[in-house]
Amino acid sequence: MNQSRRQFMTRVGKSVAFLVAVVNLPRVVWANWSASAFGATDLDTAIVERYGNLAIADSDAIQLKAPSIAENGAVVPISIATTLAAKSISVFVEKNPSPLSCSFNIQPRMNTDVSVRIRMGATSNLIVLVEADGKLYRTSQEVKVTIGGCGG
Amino acid sequence: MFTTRIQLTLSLTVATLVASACMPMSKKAGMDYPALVQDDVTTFQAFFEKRFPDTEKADYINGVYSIDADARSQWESLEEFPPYELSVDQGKALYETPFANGSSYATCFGDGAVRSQYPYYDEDRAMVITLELAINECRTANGEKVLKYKKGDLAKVSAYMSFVSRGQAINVDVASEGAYNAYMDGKEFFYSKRGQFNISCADCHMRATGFYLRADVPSPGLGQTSHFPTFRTKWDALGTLHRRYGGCNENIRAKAFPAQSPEYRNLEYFQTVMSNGLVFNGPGSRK
Amino acid sequence: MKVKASARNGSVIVKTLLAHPMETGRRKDGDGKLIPGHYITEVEANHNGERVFHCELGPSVSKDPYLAFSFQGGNSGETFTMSWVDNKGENESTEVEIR
Amino acid sequence: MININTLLSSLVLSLMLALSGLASAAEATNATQMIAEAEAMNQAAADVGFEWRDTRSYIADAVKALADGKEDQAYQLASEAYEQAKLALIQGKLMRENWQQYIPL
Repeated sequence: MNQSRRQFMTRVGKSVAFLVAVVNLPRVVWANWSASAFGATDLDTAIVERYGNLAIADSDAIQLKAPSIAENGAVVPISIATTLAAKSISVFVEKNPSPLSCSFNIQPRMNTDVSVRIRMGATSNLIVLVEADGKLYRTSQEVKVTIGGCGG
Repeated sequence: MFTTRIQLTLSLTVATLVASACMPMSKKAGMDYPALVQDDVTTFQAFFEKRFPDTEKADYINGVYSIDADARSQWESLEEFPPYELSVDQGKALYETPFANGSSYATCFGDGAVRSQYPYYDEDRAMVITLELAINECRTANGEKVLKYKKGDLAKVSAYMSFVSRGQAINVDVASEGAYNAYMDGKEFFYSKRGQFNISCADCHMRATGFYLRADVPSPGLGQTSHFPTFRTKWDALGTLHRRYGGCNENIRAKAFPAQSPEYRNLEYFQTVMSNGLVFNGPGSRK
Repeated sequence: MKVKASARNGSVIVKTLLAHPMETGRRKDGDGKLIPGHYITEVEANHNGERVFHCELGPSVSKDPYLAFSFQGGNSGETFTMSWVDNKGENESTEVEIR
Repeated sequence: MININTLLSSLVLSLMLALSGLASAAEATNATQMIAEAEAMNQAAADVGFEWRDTRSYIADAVKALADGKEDQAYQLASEAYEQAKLALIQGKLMRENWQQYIPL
């Protein structure tokens, strides 16, 4: 979790080597970040802030790949794929201080298959909501987070 | 709080006391050391073959990920952009930077792809030489200060050298009496229970490997030295094998030995011999 | 920013690691003072003037965020841009070649 | 409840102690002496390479408690350190002689 400013700048500097070019784009117009949803401190509020009161139904058309026991709660790799005509995909961690972790807004040419690494403060349910056809489809999985072990 | 009195008693059984009376003493002159050691290697590796019939022998270099699919998929995801990548680059820069006297690591190690030459038993000095020790000796021979053995620049240089040596075969010779004695010291260390928990290396990494020890699956003892230095998520940095040894010892509540102490060098020697036939694949990334 | 992009079966598969501290705003420094939150809020990719990826992140995404996704169209040798912006308005854009 | 294993184990322990020539329990009557005995015993354990992780900090805590005038606490902490060190020494001697018995092959 520790990363000094200097390290950070070194990384940024280094990453330049990986680029074809760093370009000066016209300032990207950013969509509105869902501040109230990310700021919510409980799951229900986070869902309502993000999606309003859309109906939620469990779905097996969402494939969530996540570890059953996280090697490290600071880096929990997850992958989500769905055959639903998704408009957006959101990841919630029930017991995190702010449950909404990230939200993918599916673009016309974007495939509904994404991976991300998230933080989990404690053993918790991981909930994925897929917004499609004006409804929410849900899948969830428990991920165990342990601390203080010998590390294998 | 004051309960240590009974903690040892479980394993100190009458049987061992009786058995101790009939222990043969080994180490006689004119012994076929390579054959003795090869027997040990065969038995050791067969133990893991039997425990994990589905694991390919060559895969043990991947540690616990060779036997734990859930952990493996997390690790593979991490290796998409390996966390040690930056350290290897920094190690390369350090490797190529000349010392004050104009020579450099390359003066000692050429292109650096020498991982498989270590550890070895130095007959003249009657001691095991590890890669990390050799790196510091290269420095002192060129008038540079020694580096700390557990992390930082030394680990980075070692990581770079391991990286350019990836795929080199592990094939440590134990050909002389001196080498065999060092090997036996390491072997004794590996199998001796120590610390307040009265646990040996073998207890976790042979007996308990593949099972959960609280929330962790201890890695198999086979292949453990192939992938160091290792970037541990827990450390958020690179660390050497001897740093890990120290951490293991503290976990069983034994006082750790210093990095590059004779105890840990001999342990590294023994463990690397046990992995003969595998390949070096450092640096690694682990939890 | 490190990006690997390869064209496969009509899609471009993208894996990216954004160097960023992702401070949660809940961590304390050595003196016990809260370190202010500092995290990426949005990431997007544009190909041929069209947005092909957009993601909103919160502070509970891991340090040095890793994202993998894919989009249709796009051929080997072409380029697209990856961009992120954080809660302090810092941002970075990169042109990436598809392999 | 005492089971047979525990009984046998304590028998072995006392036997080992007797054999090791360290049969005497600590004879310290005050904290200062107890600390000295703990230190000596811990050094003996360290000499065979089997010192435990926390023994030294118990001794350090005992020294501190004594300096703070907490004689009883100091004595207790030093006793704990002494017991740890004694077991560590037994462990070390036992392993030095019998480690081959513990190879799980």
